[in-house]
Amino acid sequence: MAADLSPSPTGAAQASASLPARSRGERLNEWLDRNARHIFLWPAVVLILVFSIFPLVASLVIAFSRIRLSGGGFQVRFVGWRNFDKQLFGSEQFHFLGTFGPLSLMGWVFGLAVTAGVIWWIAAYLRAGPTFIGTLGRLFPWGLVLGLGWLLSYTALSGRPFGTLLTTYFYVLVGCAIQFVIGMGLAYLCSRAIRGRNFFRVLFFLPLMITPIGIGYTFRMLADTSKGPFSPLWQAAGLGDFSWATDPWAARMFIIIADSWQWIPFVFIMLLAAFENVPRDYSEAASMDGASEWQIFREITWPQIMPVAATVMLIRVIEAFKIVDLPNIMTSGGPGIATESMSLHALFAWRSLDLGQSSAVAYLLLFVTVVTCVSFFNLVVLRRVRS
Amino acid sequence: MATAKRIEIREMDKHYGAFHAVKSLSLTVEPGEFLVLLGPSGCGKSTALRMIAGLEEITGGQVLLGDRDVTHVLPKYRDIAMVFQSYALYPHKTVAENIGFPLKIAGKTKAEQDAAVADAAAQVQLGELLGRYPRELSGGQRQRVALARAIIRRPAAFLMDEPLSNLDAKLRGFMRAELKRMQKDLGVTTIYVTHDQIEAMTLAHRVAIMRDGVLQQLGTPKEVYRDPANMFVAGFMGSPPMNFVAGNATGAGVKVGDRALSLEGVRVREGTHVSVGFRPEDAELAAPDDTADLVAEVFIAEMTGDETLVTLTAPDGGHIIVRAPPDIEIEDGARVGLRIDPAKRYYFETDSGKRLRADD
Amino acid sequence: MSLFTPRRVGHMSPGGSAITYLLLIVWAAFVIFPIYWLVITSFKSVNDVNSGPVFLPFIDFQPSLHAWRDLLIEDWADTSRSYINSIIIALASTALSVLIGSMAAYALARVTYAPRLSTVLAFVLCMAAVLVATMAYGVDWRLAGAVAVALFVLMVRGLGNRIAGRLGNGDILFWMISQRILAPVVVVVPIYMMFQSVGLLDTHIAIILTYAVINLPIVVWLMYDFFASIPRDLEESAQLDGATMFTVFREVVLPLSKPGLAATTLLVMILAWNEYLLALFLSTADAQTMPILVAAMNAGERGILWWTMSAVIVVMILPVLALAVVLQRFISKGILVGAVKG
Amino acid sequence: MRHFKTPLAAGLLATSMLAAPFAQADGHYNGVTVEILTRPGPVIAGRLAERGEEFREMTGANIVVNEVPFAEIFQKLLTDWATGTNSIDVGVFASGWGVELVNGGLVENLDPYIAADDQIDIDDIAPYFREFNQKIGGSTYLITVDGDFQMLYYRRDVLEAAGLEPPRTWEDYLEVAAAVHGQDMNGDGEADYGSCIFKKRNAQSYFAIGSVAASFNQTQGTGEGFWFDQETMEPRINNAGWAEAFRLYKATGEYGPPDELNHDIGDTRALVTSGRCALAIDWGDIGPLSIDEGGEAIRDKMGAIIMPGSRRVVDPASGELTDCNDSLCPHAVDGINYAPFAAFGGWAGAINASSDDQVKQAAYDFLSYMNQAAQSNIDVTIGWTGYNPYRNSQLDDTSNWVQAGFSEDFAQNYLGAIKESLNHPNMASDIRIPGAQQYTGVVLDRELARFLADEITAEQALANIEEAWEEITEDFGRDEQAQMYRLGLGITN
Repeated sequence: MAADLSPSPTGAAQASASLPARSRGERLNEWLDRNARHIFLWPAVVLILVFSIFPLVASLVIAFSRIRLSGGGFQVRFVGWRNFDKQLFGSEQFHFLGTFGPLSLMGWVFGLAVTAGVIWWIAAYLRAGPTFIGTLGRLFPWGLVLGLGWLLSYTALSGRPFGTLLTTYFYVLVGCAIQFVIGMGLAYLCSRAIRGRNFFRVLFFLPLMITPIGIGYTFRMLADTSKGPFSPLWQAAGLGDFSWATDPWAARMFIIIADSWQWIPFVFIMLLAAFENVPRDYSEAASMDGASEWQIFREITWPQIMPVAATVMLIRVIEAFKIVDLPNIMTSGGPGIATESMSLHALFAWRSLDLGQSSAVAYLLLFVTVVTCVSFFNLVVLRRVRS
Repeated sequence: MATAKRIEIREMDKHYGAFHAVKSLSLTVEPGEFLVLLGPSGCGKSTALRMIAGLEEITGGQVLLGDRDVTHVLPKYRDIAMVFQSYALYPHKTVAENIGFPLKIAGKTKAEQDAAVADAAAQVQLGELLGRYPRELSGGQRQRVALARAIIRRPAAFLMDEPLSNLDAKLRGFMRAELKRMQKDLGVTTIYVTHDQIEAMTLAHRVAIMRDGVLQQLGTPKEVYRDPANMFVAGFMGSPPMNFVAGNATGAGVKVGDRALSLEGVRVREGTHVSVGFRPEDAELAAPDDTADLVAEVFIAEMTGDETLVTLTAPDGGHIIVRAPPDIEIEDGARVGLRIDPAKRYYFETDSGKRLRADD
Repeated sequence: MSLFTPRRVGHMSPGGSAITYLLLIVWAAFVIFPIYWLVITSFKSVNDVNSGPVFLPFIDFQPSLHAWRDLLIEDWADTSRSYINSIIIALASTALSVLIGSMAAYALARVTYAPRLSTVLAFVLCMAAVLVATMAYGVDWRLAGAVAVALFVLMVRGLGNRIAGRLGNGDILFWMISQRILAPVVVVVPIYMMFQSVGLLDTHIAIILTYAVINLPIVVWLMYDFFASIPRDLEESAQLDGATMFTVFREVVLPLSKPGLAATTLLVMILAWNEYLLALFLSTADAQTMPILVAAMNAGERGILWWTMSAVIVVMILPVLALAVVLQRFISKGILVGAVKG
Repeated sequence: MRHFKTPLAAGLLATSMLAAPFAQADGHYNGVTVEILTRPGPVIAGRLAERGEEFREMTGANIVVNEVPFAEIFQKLLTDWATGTNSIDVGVFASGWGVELVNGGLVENLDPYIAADDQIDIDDIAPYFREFNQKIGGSTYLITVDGDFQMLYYRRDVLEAAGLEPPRTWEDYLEVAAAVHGQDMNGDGEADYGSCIFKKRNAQSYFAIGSVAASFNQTQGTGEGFWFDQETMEPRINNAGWAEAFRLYKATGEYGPPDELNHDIGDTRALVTSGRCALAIDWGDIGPLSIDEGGEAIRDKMGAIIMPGSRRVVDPASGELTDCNDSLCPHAVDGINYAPFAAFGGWAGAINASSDDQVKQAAYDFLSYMNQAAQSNIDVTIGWTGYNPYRNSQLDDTSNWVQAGFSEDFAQNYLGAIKESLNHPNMASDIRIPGAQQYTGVVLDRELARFLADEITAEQALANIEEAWEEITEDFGRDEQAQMYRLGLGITN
């Protein structure tokens, strides 16, 4: 509101001058009133400063030091970039980034394709009339895509395991994509004229209410190849000797399935609301014009739910980067380090009392999350909303 | 009941960054007066009203309510009631709760509230609707609730921001009359913002016409209608509005097409672009001969009941509307002459819009 | 939005309708099965769990109440304490974050703020200096704090003249929302030390405050757009009628935001109810919450007590489910408005 | 799961601080509360709580057992004590973790307490636990409540039916497992497994690999240690013995359940107790578990034996695997070098040095009470307590075990295996230096997991471990670590 709610001193003086003498309570009320704009905002600011910013800065200090807990408190020793160095170039490189080696043909092809894509993206942006800030801001996503692309080329595509960075991105990208597609599909189905919509709505919402560690254990129970409900199926299918737990990709997919089971309800419920908010007139008009259901969806419904969809996915992506309970419970990061997310990586480091490494990994996570989310927000959400 | 107070605005300014929305507006509204702020959308009239209410910060100048400088006083201490274009009824409160809300805020007892609500509701004939919610009311009823909420507090002044614009035409006329009557009965100083000149003409004691943040003219409806200060005011007032034909000043008068209209004592340098204005009722159709002041082509004729409005295409390409008797028979595309009452012509400098008067 | 008025049925072809129902039922089965398995597992005996799957109570196994007996009778003291802790913490932290968060969201939607960039910079620099001094060089935190406050005042004066930039509401909003990006593992150690230094570890207050803060961004995010969508006329009218910002908030804004509040409350409460990692750090015994109890059912080398664990999870779902059913009519409606504009 | 939190009596009785043991309900600890932190569940914690209640009735001291998930105990305890929070008076945890706490000066030296205690009968405690497990640097800091080391369990019925002897070496182990894998061992018509060894990451697999590797690497007796070089602290891990151990450990998976990579000890035990495994590595728990509810399928069918050994050991001179000879394997039997691994070391109680004196005394008295034969000789025979034998009197006398439900036959067999292991001069100690969790729980565990998942070869894994261990050692300080390592092995000079 452009109106400044706090009166200037002179105005207040005049206001009080014209009023009769007031009690202490009234004066307190007036004080509250005059400072309302601060009273509304400051509690949140202070809470965040104390419980979020202070620990964040403290963690940053820890990330650059080695901390030992011992009798009488902590011993802190600054080690500069060593913790980060260890993750990016040192003995933990395989753990965070992956194992490096010669590039395979597929690695070359993919890496060059990604590079070409990024160059094309840069060129397209430069042609469209770049600004200094815009270019600066885009350097991050460009660098990130390029870096992740080549990292994938050097590791998985060249037949070597990758580290927690790409595992986290796998959860985020594949997990969120699955959740988006299924969530939207369900919401679309549920938004149609069907009976029992309220029943489905509550039912589909259920998984969101279960504590993630509960879900972790439940899915471990379900997927047990000897005691789980599907073990007879496994045996019958001749897969008695196969276990998802020993295959990296199967284990990762399994975690994504559990994660999706929990989070599809969230996507579903938000998009259902969005679908139901789309005025019927347009689609009815279009159907009279002979448009097919798919055409109606693509041309009319989708543009209208796009802003909601983008925001929902932004929330989802932010939460997905933090995934920790499910891999921790279901596989403890195994087989090998195949299912270990960055958050879990930091947790494990913390458990072994290596607080410096733990904070360093956590900060790397923070960095990639911020770059990804801000890029997504600026390049997808804002652009779509503006257009 | 608070006695009606004078509202005085001194050189009030409003800037939004580089945009100068209200430019040094000064006017005084006498106690009990009904002043209408009139102008097209974006002229700054609503901003001015909101500054008087205290809802917008004043960039420069002063607002006085009675003898009190309220320029920087919070809205709640100004003792002003406002009716919004949207009525601003609280959807989660019943009619009675809506009307009684100002008293509830003021800490009045429930009994006092109930009595006052009943009283106010009776004044706007809402008695039987008190238990309903706004969504269950018609547009006119909502309007009344908003009014009742404004009057219940007996404020020192009413501010109304296009309160009738959401109603259909018939209801609008009816509510206009009621509003006028109510203001008269209550005797509360009222500032009313509208872009509808009919409302302004019918309601106002005085009309203030604004354009681009600048006050153009302040006067009674009759004054601004009969004696507009400039071409803008002239063109804004009246329905249909004043007609203008543009020409050049020559020795023989204003040359429009192949005719020249006499200047009737107005002195102006030759070659000046001059527009001649006349109201639709001040011209009559005639044969397109030499006696006609202008010759034009009929564009269309519309019969409205008690008269026919004939739209002509003027020599300068503009449209001219003339009132004609209802039984007139005329064909589209016909060439007709136009005779304009010389005493009721207005002359303006085309470029500046400045009024040219005979005694200048 | 006509959420609950039945739509015209018969819009779809019979084939399309059959496929729709088929897909929905398949998904419903996918959703229900794990929950069904949880429920029946809680009624299975140890042998029924360990010796391969059994599916139907009374048909292929005889239900046993042993897990429920352990949970509700033998360990009642423990169960009830955790349950009450969880309820207190979820309710209080939700109330706190919804109240503080919606106040901030409302202020950001309606009042213009313009903090100086220089002040913010000075603040961050001073805080970093305090932390480095206390943590790395063992300076007493009171001394460091006092020096930092003095330094802060000086810097605000000094920098204020050089850096003219100001931040706006959008920046504050982004700053608040971006706090959600933080993974708990980043901040948990400092938070632990903070509560330890004031002696609040293993208390409700510690967990309530922490949860309130981690959920604050969600409240601000969802409620900001909700408030922004409320017509300003209503609030201005109330202001003219003599209402203060507090009265406007209480009498006009909050009642109008009920759907959004309900949905936000539900979401935040679910998050607080289910949180594990922070509770693990901040509680030892007295403030232990239900998710910790779930984890405690993993008896390590004795295997997981699947039966009791299932019972605990089932018990945990019940109150949230009840809440969701009560609030379900708000869920879609409420969540949406906040999300539309992002 | 059990908490006994009775409201604290307000007044603190001024009782004389007699170190004398309590025998009667004199209430001399009225108003004293001892906060214990340990793992959740009936295991370990349950019996502490029950005995705590008895102790309260006798002495008036209030024993509160706080439980946190297993993976978090050490972290929580260290943070609590190191930051000065001191909400916990006694930690009951793996004895191996004690070194780091003692190193930080956080743990009370118990020597004076023991000297004044005439009930604990310290000499009855088996030598390994008395001299290695409870002591750090020559002083006693811990009181054992549970004795842990790993043994080999086998199904007597299954092996007899197949005409096989229990394996003595790891090669035998694979042969036996292969021979019986796929048989139905519990009569449910499903094929069962030759071998069950937990292999899940971040669980207990690094203990199992220790059991396999020890006999290849430690030959000169307990004092040798097989993790590091005593002088240089160079890891003794990147060698042929460990590589062989890695391969053997992985090879056992051929005859195990398909999702063994995701099995922790709990999953494995559930399989063993439901009769689905012919061979298994485990701590002492299987014995009592077989007589508990749920153990019907294996009751009186299990046999226990000392952990398999190896005919080939690492020759320190060449670093290669070499057949045993008298000088290389002085403790070998029939040319087989055994090195039973005291994995985990057992649960033991340590007292916070910063607690009040009276609380410390009460805490010691309670730990002593748990440890005394009168109590512990009963407790170790009960499966659900999670306590395994550590006293000679528990091993020599079968009557308590038979009373608990063991057959005399199995009691002899089981206790015999324990005794053979416990009294073995070449018993292998768990890693007992600061950062133990990082060395084994993180690095070794992770590299082993990667090897099992085919991400890397055994040689790569071992090279990685060596590099990472050196890094950890450098971080903690090489000389300090070497010192602690020698102390942990009982070498005090």
